[in-house]
Amino acid sequence: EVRIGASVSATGPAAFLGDPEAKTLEMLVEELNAAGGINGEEIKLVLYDDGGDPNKARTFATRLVEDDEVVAIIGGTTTGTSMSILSVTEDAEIPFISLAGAIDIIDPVKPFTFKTPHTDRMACQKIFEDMKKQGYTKVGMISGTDGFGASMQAQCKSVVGDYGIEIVADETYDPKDADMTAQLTKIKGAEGVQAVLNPGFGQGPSIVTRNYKQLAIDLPLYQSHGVASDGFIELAGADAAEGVRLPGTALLVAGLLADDDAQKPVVTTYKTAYEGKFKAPVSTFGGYAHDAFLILTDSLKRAGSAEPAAIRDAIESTSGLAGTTGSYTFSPEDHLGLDLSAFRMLEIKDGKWALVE
Amino acid sequence: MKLTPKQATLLTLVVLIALTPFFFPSGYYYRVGALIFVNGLAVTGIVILTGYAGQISLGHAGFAGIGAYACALAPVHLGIHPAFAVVLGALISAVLAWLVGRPILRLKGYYLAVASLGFGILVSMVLNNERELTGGPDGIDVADLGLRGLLKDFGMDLTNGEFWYFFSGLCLLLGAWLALNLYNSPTGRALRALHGSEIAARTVGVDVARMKLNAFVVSAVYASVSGSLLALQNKFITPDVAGFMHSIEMVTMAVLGGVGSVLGAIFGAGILTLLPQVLTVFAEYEQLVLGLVMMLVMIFLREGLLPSILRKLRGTGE
Amino acid sequence: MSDRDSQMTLLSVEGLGITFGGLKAVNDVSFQVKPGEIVSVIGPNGAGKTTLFNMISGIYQAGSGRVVLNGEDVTGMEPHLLARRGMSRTFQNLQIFQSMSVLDNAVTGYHLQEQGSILADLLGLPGSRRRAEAARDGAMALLGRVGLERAAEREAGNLSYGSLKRLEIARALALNPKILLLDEPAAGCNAVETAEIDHLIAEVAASGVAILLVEHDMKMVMRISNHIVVLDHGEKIAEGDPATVSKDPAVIAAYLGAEHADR
Amino acid sequence: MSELLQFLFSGVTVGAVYALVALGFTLIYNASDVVNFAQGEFVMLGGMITWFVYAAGLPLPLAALIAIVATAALGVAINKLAIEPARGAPVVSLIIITIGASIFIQGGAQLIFDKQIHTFPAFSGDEPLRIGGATILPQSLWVIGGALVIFAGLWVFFTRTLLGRAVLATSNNRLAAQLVGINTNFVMTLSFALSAAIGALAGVLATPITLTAYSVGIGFALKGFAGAMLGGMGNPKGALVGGFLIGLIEALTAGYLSSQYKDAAAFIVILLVLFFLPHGLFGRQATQRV
Amino acid sequence: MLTVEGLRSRYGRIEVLHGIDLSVDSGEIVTVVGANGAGKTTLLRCLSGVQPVTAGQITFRGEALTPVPAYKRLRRGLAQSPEGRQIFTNLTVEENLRLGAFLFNDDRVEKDMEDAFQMFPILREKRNLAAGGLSGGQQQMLAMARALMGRPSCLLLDEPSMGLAPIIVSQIFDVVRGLKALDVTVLLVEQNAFGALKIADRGYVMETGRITMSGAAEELIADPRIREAYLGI
Ligand SMILES: Nc1ncnc2c1ncn2[C@@H]1O[C@H](COP(=O)(O)OP(=O)(O)OP(=O)(O)O)[C@@H](O)[C@H]1O
Ligand SMILES: Nc1ncnc2c1ncn2[C@@H]1O[C@H](COP(=O)(O)OP(=O)(O)OP(=O)(O)O)[C@@H](O)[C@H]1O
Ligand SMILES: [Mg+2]
Ligand SMILES: [Mg+2]
Repeated sequence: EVRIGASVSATGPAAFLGDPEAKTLEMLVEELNAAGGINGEEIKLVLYDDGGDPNKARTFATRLVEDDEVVAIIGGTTTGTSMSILSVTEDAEIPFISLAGAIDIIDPVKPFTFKTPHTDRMACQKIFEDMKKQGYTKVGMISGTDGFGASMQAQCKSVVGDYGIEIVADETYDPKDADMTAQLTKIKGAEGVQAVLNPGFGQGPSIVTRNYKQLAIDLPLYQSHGVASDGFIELAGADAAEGVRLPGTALLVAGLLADDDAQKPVVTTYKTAYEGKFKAPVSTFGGYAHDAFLILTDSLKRAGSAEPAAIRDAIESTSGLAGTTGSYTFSPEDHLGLDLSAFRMLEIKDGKWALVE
Repeated sequence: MKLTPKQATLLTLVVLIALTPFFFPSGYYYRVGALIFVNGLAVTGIVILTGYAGQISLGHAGFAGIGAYACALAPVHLGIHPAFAVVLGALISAVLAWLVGRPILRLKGYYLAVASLGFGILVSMVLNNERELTGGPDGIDVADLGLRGLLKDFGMDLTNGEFWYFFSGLCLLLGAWLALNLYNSPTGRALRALHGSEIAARTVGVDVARMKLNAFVVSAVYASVSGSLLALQNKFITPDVAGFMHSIEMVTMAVLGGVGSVLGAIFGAGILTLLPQVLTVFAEYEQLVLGLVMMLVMIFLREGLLPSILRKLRGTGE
Repeated sequence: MSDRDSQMTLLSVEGLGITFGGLKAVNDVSFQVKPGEIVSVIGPNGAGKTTLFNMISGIYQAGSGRVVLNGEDVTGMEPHLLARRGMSRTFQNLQIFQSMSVLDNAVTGYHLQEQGSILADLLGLPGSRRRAEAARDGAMALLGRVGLERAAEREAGNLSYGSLKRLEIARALALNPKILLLDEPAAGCNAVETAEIDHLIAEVAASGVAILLVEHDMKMVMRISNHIVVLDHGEKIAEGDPATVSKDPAVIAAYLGAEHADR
Repeated sequence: MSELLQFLFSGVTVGAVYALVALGFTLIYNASDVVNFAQGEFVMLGGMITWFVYAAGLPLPLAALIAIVATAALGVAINKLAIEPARGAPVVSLIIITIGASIFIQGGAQLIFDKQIHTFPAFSGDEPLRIGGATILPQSLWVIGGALVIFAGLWVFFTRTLLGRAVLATSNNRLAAQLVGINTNFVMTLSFALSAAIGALAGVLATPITLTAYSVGIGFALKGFAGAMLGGMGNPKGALVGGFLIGLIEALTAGYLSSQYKDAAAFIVILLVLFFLPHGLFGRQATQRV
Repeated sequence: MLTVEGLRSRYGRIEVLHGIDLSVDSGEIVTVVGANGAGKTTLLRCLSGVQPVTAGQITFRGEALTPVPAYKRLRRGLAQSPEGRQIFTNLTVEENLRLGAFLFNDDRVEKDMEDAFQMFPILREKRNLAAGGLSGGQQQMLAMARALMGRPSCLLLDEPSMGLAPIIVSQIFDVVRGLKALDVTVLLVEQNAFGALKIADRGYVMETGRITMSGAAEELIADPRIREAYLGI
């Protein structure tokens, strides 16, 4: 038996992200064990719900390491919980694969810490790349004040200059807010603004999108990967969401992928299994958990041992492993394993996701 | 020999802190123990404010936040040792409590609750929004206290978990001792008196405004030190420490255990810290159980868990 | 009267007045109290007696006039500062520290004597403990004086009305006041209990404490007062020694009633 | 100018939601001196149950009705099982009990429903109304109208009916209320039922604007609580004005100062108001003679 | 009309009524006297149903009263003016009175209120003010008037003369005596034993939770033990 630990935020403010992550992990373990486990050994998943509280996450990480004696940990739905967990796992020298976005988690590189999602910075770069292609030079930004939004806001501001773009309006909203017309009105009135970017997750971006339509702002609206799920279109209303662009993963456009796309099989399999089992659409976040599990099991197989150091080395030698988020190639210097190409620019057309390229 | 309640409380705590580690199957239990002590410390402050003086605060996590971020920021920006950062945080909390307390402690009941709530929200908002300084919602690293290394030089090689268990335990003992001293002291009595009737307290010469402020400041220092210990222990801190939920948690622990007594409140901290750890098997029902426990205890064991249990025990003894 | 004038005044109320939404609850009331003297304020219900007490003891802000205590103008001073200057009182509507023990209620009266710095209290310094013990002993003795020593450890909220009245007196005495304001101390007590309180008051006055008394029990008032002030509709309508006042036709009409005059 | 108008529209939209929540607090508070922190969960349930039933295929009005009735029943249950047995407990205990109830309901909702965000169609479409260069959604008018109607109803109830006074009497002096023949248990039950129904109605009206999820309750409760306290707890007028004021302050601060600190502005205003009026804008201090 | 047999009651673990036997006939005025803490208030609280009874029987107009909840007892004709006055401090004087007549919705309410104002003119002056602002004695009058608004057939009065000016005290006793003419039965607890016994038909003496003496009012007034212990003569 090989024990794998996980601490995700299945409840609390990040439940929207953590819930599909937890479900995904449980589903995958079940599937794997049904198929005979790894190298003949059964996998046991010890899963805790940290409710998004970094303090709890740290306690659970300690518990996983000291009491449950797991060989590796997946988790950390939010950056805060990930940072808490990694200080425990680094101390204990146990591999940890984070599901959160911030670049700080793997930069600077820490020996035992990896992550599956793209960094915030990459999302910003992808968006600005597209904006630059469209010829926009002045954009407005409205972000949530939660960890995701705030981190995106900071990263976007730090890379925006590289694309010759200027942020002419920078507004925020509380994730629980019910109306963002005041902020949007302000952005609308900003001098020369050509497009608007809204990094955030949860209900905020849906409301922003609705308000955007209410105010009849006729500038292009960019969202972030934080809303990359079908739920967003439903909540914002297909009408309001029409034309919204965002950087997303292959998972959202499974049907549109070219047949020779390396990610196509894995994305389709996961989507079918998840949607069949839980009767709910897949989300990018569940995909992160999927990929973390994939990387870990792949490494376990190759390591041939359940020694944490061996697993770490195996992860670092992962190469060209196709997941739902992208194709992972790790190295001792790169614990993210993705590059910009993993992101695909998507646009909502007729209430459906469409590839821009 | 008959022990005074104060001696009994301290003895109980010493025995618990010293002996339970013998039963710990793994290092993880030290972590939980340390958390209980850190929460117990904050909750002892609530006993002074709410149990003794009858004032409600739904914003005390704000002070915990200040204590925590003092430990994160002062060593980096002021170059002082983390230990002094704890003191600095406590000082800032005290001063802030004094400034904020003066106007808001004139309010009563729910009005005081909403004002203190506002204060807590302001602090957590600053911690969230001033990203350049505080790292924003994603949190910030905290320097190492360095005491563990020092002990090592003296031949005491403790694991991180063990060190924080005993260190927080010691801090809790100190905090409990102070609070217990206060109970039967003139100040403690004055606090309990103004809890009963402010007007009568004033006519017997109690400077009600000052007394309330005293209680508020002292309890703020408790919260601040508790926040500092948490930050130092975790070596990483996020604004959650100052959030509304943490304020509620403090009050709930105190009231659930028995806000009228130090031991009771610490007991409450223990129960509520353990609860989620015990409930991991039914994680889905955690909230249901927590809510149910809160309601049931308050309904059936009104004075809080420990005092009610003790009363029952004594009742059958009679 | 001349006997009164010869002594130095402890409390002097000068033209005190207050209004509540147009109602002149107390209007231009003046009188004086000297050490060791028992001065009673009587008058019909709603005459303004309690309101007068509330202004003197700093609970209400007087609208007009002055209160002079020991030569110092203390008008509008906070009650706790007045307590420091030797003023102490009981309440018509009981103000008890309900969840504290009877003894602790009384000990609280010693607050000013036992009070130290909060730091000393937190650290449990010996001085702080000593003062607390002294206060405890004194309070116990006072409870004995009002006949509550057997209830000392009971929770105060559980006492009957009459017992609470006496507890308030004990607490007020604990301040070791120069002047004691008693608002209907005998209310809810039967004739025999009233007589006990009577004695207690006389005893306290004999030790040099000035007493200002509001009471509707005329037998008691007439028996122990040195001087009586009569209020009606907030105004002082008469003043003098018991004999004079009880014969005053205005007082009989407004307050005592014909029946009383007969007796 | 149209900018200001837009901020005001934004403010009244949000403010009306807060006002509705704040009004829900009023009844229970007036009957029992309890600030029911589970009020936000009633709002959540109003939205979630409506969505659930609507998604199951029932027409929207019927779904809304079911949600309101079910929530009212839950309110009664909370009173019977949690508030009534704890009668006379101190304020902190009551805060803990109602927060406990709130956590409990939230925990139940995430099991019965799910953890996703939901909504249902606006009552009168999504086509914004244009007024003076600014826009407002028809659903906002529904919410504002709802707040005004509930306010008027409560105002009449408390000032014009004997039953309304019996509610006030019950909280003022329960013993005396029983002695004059008031069935205080019934009064409490009624108050909880109505409060919960008002909360659920708020959820039904607001969800097309605010969206809903199992966890939205506490946010509503806090803002509604703040609004009610700003206006003076227990006074319907206070709840209405307090709720709207907070909405407006937030929108204007977001519009003219800083969207980051708009919540701060609301709380600073509350602190300032309470500094000068310790019982809120319309709250009266209880006259207590000594 | 009202009989009490073997009534026991306790606060927590402490029993304060140890078996009270007492009866009041229709149209009678009966008084209970006793020292502080004897249990008089507790007795009245048991009668009006706000204090749990641990043993014994209360029968009112031939029906067992014990299972009837407090709020229904006024409907049966039992009203109380409680110790500590217990008025609705946040409501106006008029609202207090109207709530006294909570059970009734007829023209007589106005008339009864007029009577109350007649009896205590000060209440008319203060009718629109918060009752909490009234002076102690005024509140006492309000409590009494409110109890009368409930149109009781049996009135329980707990120290109605407390805190009242002598002129009003005699007036209150006159009112109580006048109730007799209206066929209202009165159970009167008084510290002013002399005044109470003078208007009462019969009296009971209560000591630490027990009835120790009873008899016709004149007899009690004449009894030397009573004179010494309660009348202070
Ligand atoms: N806070 C207040 N608000 C409104 N009116 C008040 C207030 N305090 C006192 N009053 C009014 O002032 C008048 C005097 O009241 P006060 O209590 O002083 O009378 P009192 O002489 O003590 O009467 P009693 O003998 O009945 O105790 C009363 O008419 C009362 O209604
Ligand atoms: N809430 C309570 N809890 C516990 N004991 C109580 C409570 N109320 C009264 N008692 C006790 O019950 C006994 C009877 O009290 P009660 O109030 O009935 O006396 P009473 O005859 O009305 O006295 P008084 O003349 O002083 O009003 C007293 O010993 C009192 O201490
Ligand atoms: Mg008075
Ligand atoms: Mg009594």
